[in-house]
Amino acid sequence: MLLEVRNLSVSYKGIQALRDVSLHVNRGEMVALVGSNGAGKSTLLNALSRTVVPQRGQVVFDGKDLGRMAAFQVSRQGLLHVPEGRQVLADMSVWENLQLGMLALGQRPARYSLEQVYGIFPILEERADQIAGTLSGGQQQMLAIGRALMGAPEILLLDEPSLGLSPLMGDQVFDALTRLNREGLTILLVEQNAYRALECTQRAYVLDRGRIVMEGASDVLMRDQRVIESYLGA
Amino acid sequence: AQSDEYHVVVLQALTGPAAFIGTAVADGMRLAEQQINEQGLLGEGNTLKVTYADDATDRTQTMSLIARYANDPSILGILGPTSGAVAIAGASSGNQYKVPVVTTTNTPEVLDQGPWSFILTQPPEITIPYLVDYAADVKGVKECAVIGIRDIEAYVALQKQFEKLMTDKGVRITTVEQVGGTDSDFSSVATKIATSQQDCVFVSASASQGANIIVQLRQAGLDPATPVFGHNAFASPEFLNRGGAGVEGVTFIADWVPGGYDDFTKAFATEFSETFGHEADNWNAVGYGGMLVMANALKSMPEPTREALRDQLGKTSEVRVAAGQGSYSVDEKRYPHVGMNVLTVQDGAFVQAPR
Amino acid sequence: MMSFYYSYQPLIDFFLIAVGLGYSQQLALRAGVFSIATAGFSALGAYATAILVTRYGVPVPAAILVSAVVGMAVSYVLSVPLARLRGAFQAIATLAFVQVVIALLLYFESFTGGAIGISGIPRVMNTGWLLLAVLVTIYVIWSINRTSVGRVFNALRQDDSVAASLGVPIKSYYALAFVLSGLIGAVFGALRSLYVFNIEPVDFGFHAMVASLTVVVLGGRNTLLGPIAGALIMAILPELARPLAENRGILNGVILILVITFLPNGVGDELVYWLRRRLRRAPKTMSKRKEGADVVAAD
Amino acid sequence: MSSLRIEDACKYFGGLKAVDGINMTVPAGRITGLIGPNGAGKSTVVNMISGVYSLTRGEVYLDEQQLTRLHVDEVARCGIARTFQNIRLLPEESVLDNVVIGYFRKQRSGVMSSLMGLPAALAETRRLREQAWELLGRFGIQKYADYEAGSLPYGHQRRVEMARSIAAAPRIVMLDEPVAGMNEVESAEMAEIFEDLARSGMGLLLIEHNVAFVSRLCSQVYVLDSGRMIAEGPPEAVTRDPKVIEAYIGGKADAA
Amino acid sequence: MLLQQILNGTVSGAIYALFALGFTLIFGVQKLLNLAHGAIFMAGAFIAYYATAQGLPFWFALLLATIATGAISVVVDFVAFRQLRKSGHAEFAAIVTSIGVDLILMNIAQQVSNTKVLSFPFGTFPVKFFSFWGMRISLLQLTILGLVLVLVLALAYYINRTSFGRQVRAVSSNEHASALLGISAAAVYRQTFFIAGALAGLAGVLIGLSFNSIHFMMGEPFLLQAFVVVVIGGLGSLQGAVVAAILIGIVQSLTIAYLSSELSTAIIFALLFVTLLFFPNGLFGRAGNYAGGSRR
Ligand SMILES: Nc1ncnc2c1ncn2[C@@H]1O[C@H](COP(=O)(O)OP(=O)(O)OP(=O)(O)O)[C@@H](O)[C@H]1O
Ligand SMILES: Nc1ncnc2c1ncn2[C@@H]1O[C@H](COP(=O)(O)OP(=O)(O)OP(=O)(O)O)[C@@H](O)[C@H]1O
Ligand SMILES: CC(C)C[C@H](N)C(=O)O
Ligand SMILES: [Mg+2]
Ligand SMILES: [Mg+2]
Repeated sequence: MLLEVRNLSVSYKGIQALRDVSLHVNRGEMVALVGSNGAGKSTLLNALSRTVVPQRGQVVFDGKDLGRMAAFQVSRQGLLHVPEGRQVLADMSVWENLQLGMLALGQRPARYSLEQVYGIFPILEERADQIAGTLSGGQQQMLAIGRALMGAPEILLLDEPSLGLSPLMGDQVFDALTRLNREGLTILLVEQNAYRALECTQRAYVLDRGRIVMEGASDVLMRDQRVIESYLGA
Repeated sequence: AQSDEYHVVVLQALTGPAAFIGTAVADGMRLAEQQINEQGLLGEGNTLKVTYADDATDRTQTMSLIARYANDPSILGILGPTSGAVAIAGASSGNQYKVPVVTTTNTPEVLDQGPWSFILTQPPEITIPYLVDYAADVKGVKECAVIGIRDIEAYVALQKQFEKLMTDKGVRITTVEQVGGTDSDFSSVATKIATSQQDCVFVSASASQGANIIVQLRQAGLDPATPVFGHNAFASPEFLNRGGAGVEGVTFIADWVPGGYDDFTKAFATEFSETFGHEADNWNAVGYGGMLVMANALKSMPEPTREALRDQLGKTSEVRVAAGQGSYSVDEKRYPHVGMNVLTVQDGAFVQAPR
Repeated sequence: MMSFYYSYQPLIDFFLIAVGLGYSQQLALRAGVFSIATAGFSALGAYATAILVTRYGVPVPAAILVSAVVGMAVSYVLSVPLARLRGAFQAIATLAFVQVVIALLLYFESFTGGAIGISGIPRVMNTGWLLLAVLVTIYVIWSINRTSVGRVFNALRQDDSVAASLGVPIKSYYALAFVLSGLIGAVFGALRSLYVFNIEPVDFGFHAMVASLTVVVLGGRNTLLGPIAGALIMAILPELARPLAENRGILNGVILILVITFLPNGVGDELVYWLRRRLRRAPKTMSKRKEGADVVAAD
Repeated sequence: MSSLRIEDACKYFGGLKAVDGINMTVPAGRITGLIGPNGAGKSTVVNMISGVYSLTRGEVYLDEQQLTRLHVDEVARCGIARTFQNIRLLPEESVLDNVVIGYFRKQRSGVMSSLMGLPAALAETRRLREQAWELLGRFGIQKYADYEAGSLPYGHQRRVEMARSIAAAPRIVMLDEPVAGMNEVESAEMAEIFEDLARSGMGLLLIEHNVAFVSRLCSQVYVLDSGRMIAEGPPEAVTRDPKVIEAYIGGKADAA
Repeated sequence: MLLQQILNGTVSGAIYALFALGFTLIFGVQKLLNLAHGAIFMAGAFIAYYATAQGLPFWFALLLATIATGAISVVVDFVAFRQLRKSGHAEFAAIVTSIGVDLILMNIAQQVSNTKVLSFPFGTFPVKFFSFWGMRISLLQLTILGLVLVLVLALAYYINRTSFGRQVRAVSSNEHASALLGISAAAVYRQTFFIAGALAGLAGVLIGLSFNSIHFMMGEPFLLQAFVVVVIGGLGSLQGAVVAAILIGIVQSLTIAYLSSELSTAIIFALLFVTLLFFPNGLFGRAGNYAGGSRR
């Protein structure tokens, strides 16, 4: 088990956003997390990367308890998070953003070279000197993913990676992610497009109002009546 | 009266921009307080009680504190505030609350605020003539450049008076340069003066800043033969420490002759350095004298009231002090008179300027 | 009680003046103009009134009126270039403005009294008048807070291009905020000069700028309570620390650090926010619809 | 019926031709779609119309009025509203106040009456707050009215922004990816709102990558690629256009 | 005299640059208005003074002061800013905490020095003048120019050629995202504050030495000066700060020499104001993407 989460609870100024969430991700797996707006998906990822400090609960990654670590140390362990809203460094160039991605390596060896990342997202090479803040929305999304890859993730947490991507680009990104997963990258995916998320993952969790309400194999969930009603559209 | 306790407040700038004067004045006053009580200078059994307060060179605090002390009936008078607009505001407050306020400054505007306010140092119109006479008559200078601090009004007043009296004597003021009260880089002004023509430079600044200006003037190549003049702020060991060889030959007027010049002043100098561990300077001497003047007035009051104290302060006559020529009197305009000395730096020490 | 008042009257009066200047500073900040020009406006107001009253015998109310007009006119002119600048650049431009004002006050000696300033200003202000002025200011700002101007100011502060995208003529509103700031600053400068007997340029220098800024940051940048809370702390602090004599700077410093570290929005603002959170509820007319709201996040 | 037109519009960033000579019409009472690959120039078009960018060449008209050189606020006051692709709320304000500020254009009480706290100004504030409250209801986020806007989840922030943009009943509203980050069920709710707005006479410009969503709502769709218009027409035609499939939609059919 | 005045201005400007560089790192890059920077500068002069007074050689005192002020600056960051950054309200709140630190440091210095103005004993640095082309320059001035040049180059290398500079900018533009990239914001802050403090302390010693005056309030005028330098240069731009500092030094020197020393402040600040009108982001500032309501 690469990542194990036990009884995680998070609240913001008295608002309980996550309640006793437990889940796990095995090495080499690609797991989806679905849920409607406000369910707490982003909060969960934030708590894993420790950009939000949970009240209770335990997160064990690769045998290490993350409870005592700061966000940057977690990243250096290889748990890399592509956050909601992309969060590119808006006044730095694309190339600089990618270079900074390598800081997460710490002492670990690189996993993807700059060329490989450019291979997945050719536009990034073309725009290497453009200031990241002036990229189009979709281009920024690619940069955010590419930047995380530069840090040699053991596990990649993706918060709505297809958001803002054209259908074609979305497909390409998902193809790329599936390929990376097949090559051994572990992925935890938050995605609004539940259909697509369930299609390309092996297992999934459904989050509702801060709780895990369902879990199971993705193809099973895809046929679940409740899932269809609430997330896939009738 | 049997064993009265006379309570006065020393309200000086112990912190903030004027602290370099205020703390020194307060130290002088502390020494005087101690001697007054030890030697029973207030008459049989009477004691002097002094409260020391800090207005942080801040008019808001000055006015608040004066209101508070004025409201305490046991307090007879206030020695302070230190200087500048703060002193004027303090004087106004004193007149408003009818409590005697003896400010340290030399600004006659303090007196204009009403009968309850006093000044401890002699205004420029009394002190500067000593210097001007020396420069124009003894040294015979004809053209003088002036450098002054632009934002400390006491220095500006001295400088203006100097310019006026020199012009009256037919001396030409070649240029007037102004620098800031917190500046320390005078290289440009120094170069400007050093490269122009004059046979005299007058520097109106504090001891340390003044020394610094003069050193930088000389470094910029000022003709070593050009006499440099200053006013009473230079009468401080500070000036020598700061200026070293660079201030050799500078001539200025002084309330205080460092080290003293007779038994009384020498005794003060010794006691002071024993008590505080460093030599007395101009402001220590002024503070010391101020407390003695206050004690004299307290002693001569017919009854211990503020009115009586005010009246006695206004009648101060020939009180022995350490500053000036040793005898402190107040005239009908309430201007203090103690006389002035003209000093010069010779071999790293202050001596009376040769006539 | 009365004797307490008499002992502390100047403290109270200066507190009221600080509150007024605090509102001048706050208005600019709250509309997103990082101005530290309040000291300059109060200098203009103070000198205008002092010169008119002492030199030309102008009646006090008329002099205050002139100060107000001067404050508004100068702040209006300044607002034009300021609108081109952002954040720190505005701060520095206003700093430059204040420095120029002070330098000119020092320079035009025959008119302004130079370093010595102007003395013999009649003290016609008292707690009552100052209180009245503060209350009027509070009323205006309270009105602003409850109407569209306040909403626009808040929007300008947080994101002025959003405000523009909603149709707000942002330059006019920046100018409005700045002119109000100039007006209040000049008036309280004038009132202060009618209280302190004499004024001099250094009263309005770096320390004055920092003082108004401190009042507002310490008290709060957005609520009505902010400047009051800030001015109160700044008035009490030196008194609290007085027994420490020469070491009070240390205590003052420690208190400032502690207070703002734990209440980073300022004491007044934090208090108001706390109260609002406690009273969090839909606006009155709407409360009837509240029932049935499901509880994803309602604590 | 008013309509927004852009004619031969270009926007170059240095050598990059982000928008290169396009023509487009957004009629009132309809929903017009604008789709295209990432970086095609869609958001740039919105920024050109709304006055954020100056046009390198070309003109923008609302009916007969030329908007080309107006500033952002002036364009907005002509009745053109927008949302931002990267949501921009006033993060410290409550959700309700974020919407109330959206009414700015329709406000009638003046600055003076506001400064003096006159009853008219206060009453207007009260009225606007109520209207804003209604509007929140329509977007299903009433229960968040008192929350700080910055603390809402992403999808809800989008709704707040939309509510703000339509508050003052603009003639044209441009929505830049309004349902990004919403699932199918949630976006269906939004679709209803958009249709209502169009029925009320508003013209909508919808930028979206969800082709199904666009096809369902739009009467006319424009397709932009690398700054050029590669197709336009009714959605059924456009989505079958091989150029569009190649550049934008890709091989796989989109979900649902 | 013209050349001499330009030289004077350059030397003053070089020292402003030293002070302002650290300030740029904190103010320009981290958007924190550190009003305690002047006090740290003052602390440098004080430490070196008391170290030489203890009989330590001057160069050693200089080194000691530099390192000590670096350390003080780190402590200041820790007590005054760290918590504020966590709460996300640092921009304004830092003004107050840094005033707090300023008060504390000044108070300590005042007590230690008993309000006196101190100066290094004569002969701390050999007084030697060189004359050429009718100009005089002292050994000290030459040393200062050389030192500033070396330091600026070293700093420029460190900031622009190592990943540290990128990390600083990343943290300043988005601390949250930086953490996700494995950047330790705390470490970045520690380093910038150390550098900034050390530079300020060094400037304090050099100014105390060359202008012969060490005083508990000596930081204030330089703080004001540094604001101007940093802004004119363009926030966060190191080259900008250096150029602006020297430019201001020279302009100041020339106004005093040829216009009026009384009006020099007014002239300098009026110039500043005008500069901002034409370069709203400073001389070397990257044009921000702000345009308010107007088209860009
Ligand atoms: N910074 C914050 N402050 C206060 N509350 C917050 C904050 N961030 C999130 N919340 C609350 O936590 C809950 C979960 O939000 P979260 O962003 O995790 O949802 P989500 O599932 O990611 O939704 P979406 O699909 O819209 O992104 C929501 O009720 C939200 O209001
Ligand atoms: N300020 C700018 N400077 C330089 N290039 C820019 C700027 N703004 C946009 N661009 C470039 O212009 C092109 C069009 O960008 P735009 O944001 O309009 O794309 P878009 O169609 O909205 O894409 P997306 O669907 O990804 O949001 C992109 O290649 C982008 O990188
Ligand atoms: C500040 C005052 C006390 C000035 C003093 N009288 C002087 O001669 O400098
Ligand atoms: Mg989310
Ligand atoms: Mg876009």
